[in-house]
Amino acid sequence: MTTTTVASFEIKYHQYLDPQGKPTQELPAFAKDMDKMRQLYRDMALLRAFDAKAYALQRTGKMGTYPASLGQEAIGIGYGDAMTAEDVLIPYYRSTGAMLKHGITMEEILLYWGGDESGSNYSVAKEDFPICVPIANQIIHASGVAKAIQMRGQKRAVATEIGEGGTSEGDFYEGINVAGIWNLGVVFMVNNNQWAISVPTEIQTACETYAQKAIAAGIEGVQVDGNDIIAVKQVAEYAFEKARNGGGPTLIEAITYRLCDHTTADDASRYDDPKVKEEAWKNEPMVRLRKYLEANKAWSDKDEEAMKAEIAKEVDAAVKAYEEAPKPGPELMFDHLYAELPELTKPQREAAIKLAEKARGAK
Amino acid sequence: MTTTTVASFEIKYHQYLDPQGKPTQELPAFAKDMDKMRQLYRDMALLRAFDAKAYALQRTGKMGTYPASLGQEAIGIGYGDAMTAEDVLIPYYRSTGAMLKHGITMEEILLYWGGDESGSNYSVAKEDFPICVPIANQIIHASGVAKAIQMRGQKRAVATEIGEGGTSEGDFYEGINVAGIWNLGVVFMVNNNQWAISVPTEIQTACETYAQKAIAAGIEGVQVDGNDIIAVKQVAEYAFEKARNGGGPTLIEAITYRLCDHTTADDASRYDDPKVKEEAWKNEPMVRLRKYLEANKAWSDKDEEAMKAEIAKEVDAAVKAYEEAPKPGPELMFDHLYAELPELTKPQREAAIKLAEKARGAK
Amino acid sequence: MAAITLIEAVNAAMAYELEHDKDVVLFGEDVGKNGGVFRATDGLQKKYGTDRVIDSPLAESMIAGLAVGMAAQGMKPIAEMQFMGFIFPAVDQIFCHAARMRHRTRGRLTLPMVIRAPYGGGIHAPEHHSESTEALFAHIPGLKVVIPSNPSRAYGLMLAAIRDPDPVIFLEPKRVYRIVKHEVEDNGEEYPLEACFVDREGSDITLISWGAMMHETLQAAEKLAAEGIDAEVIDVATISPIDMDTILESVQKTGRVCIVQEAPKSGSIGSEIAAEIAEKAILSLLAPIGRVSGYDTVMPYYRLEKQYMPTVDRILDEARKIMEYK
Amino acid sequence: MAAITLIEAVNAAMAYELEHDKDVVLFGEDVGKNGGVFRATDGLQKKYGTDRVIDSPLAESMIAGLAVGMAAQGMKPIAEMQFMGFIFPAVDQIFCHAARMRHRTRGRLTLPMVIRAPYGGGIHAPEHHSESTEALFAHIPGLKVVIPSNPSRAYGLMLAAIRDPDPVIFLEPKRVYRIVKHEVEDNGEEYPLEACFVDREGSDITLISWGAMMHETLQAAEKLAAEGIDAEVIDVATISPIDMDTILESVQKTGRVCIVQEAPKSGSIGSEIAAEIAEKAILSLLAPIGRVSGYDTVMPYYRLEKQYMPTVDRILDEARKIMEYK
Ligand SMILES: Cc1ncc(C[n+]2csc(CCOP(=O)(O)OP(=O)(O)O)c2C)c(N)n1
Ligand SMILES: Cc1ncc(C[n+]2csc(CCOP(=O)(O)OP(=O)(O)O)c2C)c(N)n1
Ligand SMILES: [Mg+2]
Ligand SMILES: [Mg+2]
Repeated sequence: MTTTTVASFEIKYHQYLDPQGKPTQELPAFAKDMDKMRQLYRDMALLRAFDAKAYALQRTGKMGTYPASLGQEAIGIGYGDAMTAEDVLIPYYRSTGAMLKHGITMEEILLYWGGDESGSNYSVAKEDFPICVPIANQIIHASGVAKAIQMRGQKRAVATEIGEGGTSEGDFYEGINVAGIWNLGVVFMVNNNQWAISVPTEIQTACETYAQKAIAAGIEGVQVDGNDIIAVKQVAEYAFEKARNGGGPTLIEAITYRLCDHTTADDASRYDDPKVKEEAWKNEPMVRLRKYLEANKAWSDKDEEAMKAEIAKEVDAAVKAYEEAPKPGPELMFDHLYAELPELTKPQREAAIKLAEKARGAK
Repeated sequence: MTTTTVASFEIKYHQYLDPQGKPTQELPAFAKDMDKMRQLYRDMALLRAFDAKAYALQRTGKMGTYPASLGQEAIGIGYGDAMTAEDVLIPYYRSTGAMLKHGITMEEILLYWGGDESGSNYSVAKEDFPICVPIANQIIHASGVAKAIQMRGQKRAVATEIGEGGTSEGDFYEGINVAGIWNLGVVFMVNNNQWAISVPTEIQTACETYAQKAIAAGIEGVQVDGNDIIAVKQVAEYAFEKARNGGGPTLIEAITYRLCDHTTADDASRYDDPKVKEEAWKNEPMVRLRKYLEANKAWSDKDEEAMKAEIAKEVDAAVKAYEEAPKPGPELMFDHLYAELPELTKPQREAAIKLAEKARGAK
Repeated sequence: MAAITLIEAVNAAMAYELEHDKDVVLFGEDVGKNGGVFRATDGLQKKYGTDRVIDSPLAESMIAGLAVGMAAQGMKPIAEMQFMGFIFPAVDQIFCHAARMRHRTRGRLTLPMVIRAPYGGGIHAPEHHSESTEALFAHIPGLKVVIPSNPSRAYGLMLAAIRDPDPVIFLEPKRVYRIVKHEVEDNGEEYPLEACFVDREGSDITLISWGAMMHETLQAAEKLAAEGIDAEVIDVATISPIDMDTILESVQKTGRVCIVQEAPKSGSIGSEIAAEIAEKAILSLLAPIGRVSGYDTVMPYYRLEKQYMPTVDRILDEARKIMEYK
Repeated sequence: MAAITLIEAVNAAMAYELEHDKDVVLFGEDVGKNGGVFRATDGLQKKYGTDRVIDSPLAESMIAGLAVGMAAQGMKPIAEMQFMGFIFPAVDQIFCHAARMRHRTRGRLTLPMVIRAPYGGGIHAPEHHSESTEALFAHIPGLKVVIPSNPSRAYGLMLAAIRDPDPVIFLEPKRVYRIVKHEVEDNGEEYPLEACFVDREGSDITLISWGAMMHETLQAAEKLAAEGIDAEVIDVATISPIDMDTILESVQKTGRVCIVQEAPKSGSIGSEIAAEIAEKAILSLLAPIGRVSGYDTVMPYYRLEKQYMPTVDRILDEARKIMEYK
């Protein structure tokens, strides 16, 4: 050999609906099923309403820090819809959409952000991971779970999600790299919402795309319009099918925009350009899908009203359950530390219980 | 947009001399300078002789663990030759070739592997880093040094090196990623010697090339025949020039084969296929260059003999200096811990000195 | 002179050094335009430019490793870890390189770098935002670990940390970022590292603490005074290497010791101080050494954090028990 | 029954569990074909296949994080860190996830995983191959930290570690991998975790150690016996959570304590044990608690390592000093 090309790569981008809700190419079958599309619209609406309520709870001192999904609903709802109950979800803190889709309840999510570990004791999605707060660790967990599934010969996929900022962490790379080597059935979703708190994406990478990070792991990487739920779901379904059937991992970059603050603790107006945000609002996923439904005569103002009322009820019921949930007692600081509490720590448990009793008595 | 290609990439491979020493394409100017090529040949020969001596010292209990460069000499000598004194080297444990080229002395290297920190107190290359043992940390150091150089507006490049196995570590990726974003003047050399101790490269990555890992950082990645010193030096010179002049980082994968054990503590016969190794010997870099020199009437058996004698002398002198170096005293455990030893630790220093005196007395 | 909070003092000290030493450079996640998630670096990028106050990519090992590289070139990097709970990806770089470069090169390469991190509980934050893991860093030789408990100390100790020729881990008790103000003159005067501060002289019992818990400890001392117990209160401030002389002197005077910390008890700084006292001043002790600590369990989510963290009452209970000991 | 070394015992215990529990899986760098750089996993891949004994890519955070993921699915991963000096990239995964998964899910997801690492000095190894940083792990609630000192304990404790429903950090004192042999029956019988072993009963002084230093400590006890000093010797074995009852009982009997460890003194396990004794058994103490330790400095390169590590002589000096104390 002399000077030759030894490898070449391409990154593809997928979009099906433009911001006006007009198809940009032949739609997949599910997109023509208006019941399905109404359901996805409702899922996004529920997430948006839930987020708003969570914000309100935080603002009124009834809950802690909360990260909303405003503008990014198509991602979690889209790939969440592509999952089966047998698949495993390894969420990060902004995976609310996928969590709801995968059977984690609103009450559980509120409890979690309300500072109660019982929010991660999922009643339905018993194998799903709790929310991962330290950025990028979850990427490796997903590969670990997928390895166990592979060793047992099961046909289940693993999904995990990370922000575009999180892709700068070593764990992101280590996790996708091993998924490539071992051909693990993981779908790695990158929520590219343009911001890592206040840090814009151009400070995060010199790459043209986040999808191309897959190339360093020798795995498939694709880019989708993350505001187009049809694109997200279609590409995710491909990736999940592949994952379940021994086809290995896929990295999906979903391009969107964070229309909310990073969390309730953030003030995006300190760094976000209002004009850019205004532009971004024009691309947000719900209007687009609604326009599509309307064009297909599958949605009306009345439907919208009815849905909103229903959703409000559901969310309110969850909030009520959250507010009425029993307060955790001090023994819970100790009871799940190990299968059995060490001798050394038993007196600490007793002391904590006594102190709590004393405090109650003093009131 | 619909479904479109948004990014595409190519990885190129460079070779100038084939294993028979025959040019495979038009040679760069320096390759026609026979004095230069003889010098490079001698540099490789010195490295090989030094390695052999270091091995012998270890085997006779006169030195600790040592990692040789057998078969990989063209890499360190090649990129080391492309460096200037102003450039900074951030070596790993198998960078002996580049270290020697950059002014770190044989005696210093022996002291280091002989268990004496004074081996890293370089007399010449005063800004070069000591050998990095924890794999991949050095990649980030290189970016940090380059950032300082960039902030001060200096035209100096930074070189660092890592094994192909080390590219699986998160730090490798974090370090090249930031070099991409900040456009830092670093040359990242990947010594792809096919082995990470006993782990072959196919267990290390699903990638076709290590050069393509650069794509995840948005930086240039190229592959060279690491047994062809002309290719290594030519591509390295390009990368160093670029680095010094604000052109940003380059990742260079140099393909070679580890013809030695991983270190003196390893026994490669446990895992390496002797037939594969035999094949690999046919590609090793010194024979190739010698054939090229001979074909150009620039080398004879007599030259070889004279060179070997000279080199042996040089190496022996270094070994003598090493063996005669003063033994470090116990105070050296403390004297460079901080600029000033804490009060708390002073009595420990005194105790250690007293104990050593007592031990000397007892002898 | 103005009354400023602890976090403003951190900001002022960094600004002072940015102004007076061109080698000082500041970076980390969100430290630039946003001025840090707590606003510790508020306004600094505007004043000193994007070259010297840098929003870095999101990677802690990278942040620490860059600091190592830059410091080896003689820059004086101040790197921020957004929360101490996220410092763990960086400990490899901190333990293996920051702590060792001077030693391993026999003084050839030195690292005048600071790693800042807000730490500790009490602000109702999500998981990983409330831990006190200072002991992990204090066990590593080659690092200095400094914790200011109030605004003046934050200013003086931060200046000292930046100017120190060796790596300093600077931990900021975030719960008290804004709860008190001190008149601090922005005159560039540093406080000594490796020195305890005696915040209250007393003769009956020595209360030892650092960081946010100094506030509970000082309150406890006032209450004890009302009960006729005269407590000496020591702010350790530099928890590694510790100024044991000041502590031992106090113990020799009082004979009774109560150590107060947020961190879990086992293997903590409190344990280290107790062990040193037990080794060097045992004859002075009139009672067992008390440790009021976080429990040996995971820092709970915020609904239980109040029950996890030592309170004035817990300190009082322990101090009284120690006083009653005959 | 055969006389085997400590490393053979580790190997035998892992083989036993691989044989009897299909959920056990072993991975790490070079553990497969090569059988580990120390041969701890020698022959296991051949016997149990590349599916269950896996050569992993070179990335420690990945190794620990994979173990978390696999264990959450009910597998029982045994992950090797090639040397403890290279565990630092993994501490983020270990501290933030391995140690917390049970707690943070209220028991829903549990992690029956083991992380093995050879540790300690004395084999003339390069930098980062000789440190003793066990204290860092012992300070983290939710982990168990186990250190066998001899072949039988390595066998029994490794079995217990694998079967334990929670994460265990299993640290192997590499200096004594091959220096003694024990008759160990390969019968799958485990030893208890969280239990100290009393290796020598005595009434004059309690010597407390763990890992490789047990050998120096036992030798010192023999020499003391010759001097008429009857030492009790305790192998802590599980350094977190510590079985303090056994230690306190001994201290109550002897009244004199000398703790022996390789690690730096400040913030060490030795400090923790001393602090606990100072808290709970101070009245029994007839002398200050002695700590024979590595120094509070970076583990030096090997030319100085002998001078760094505690020796039988240093233990004797300290023990005699403690005995002489009136
Ligand atoms: C290891 C780690 N470092 C820092 C943080 C603090 N932090 C929380 S969110 C965030 C930004 C994440 O941005 P991105 O990955 O783009 O996700 P997004 O929040 O935009 O969804 C940071 C720095 C953290 N949680 N974990
Ligand atoms: C962080 C870390 N993990 C593990 C090791 C132990 N180790 C030393 S060399 C090596 C293999 C490295 O292989 P490669 O990166 O290909 O470099 P090579 O030795 O082949 O030049 C390993 C695992 C280490 N030094 N550092
Ligand atoms: Mg983002
Ligand atoms: Mg290699």
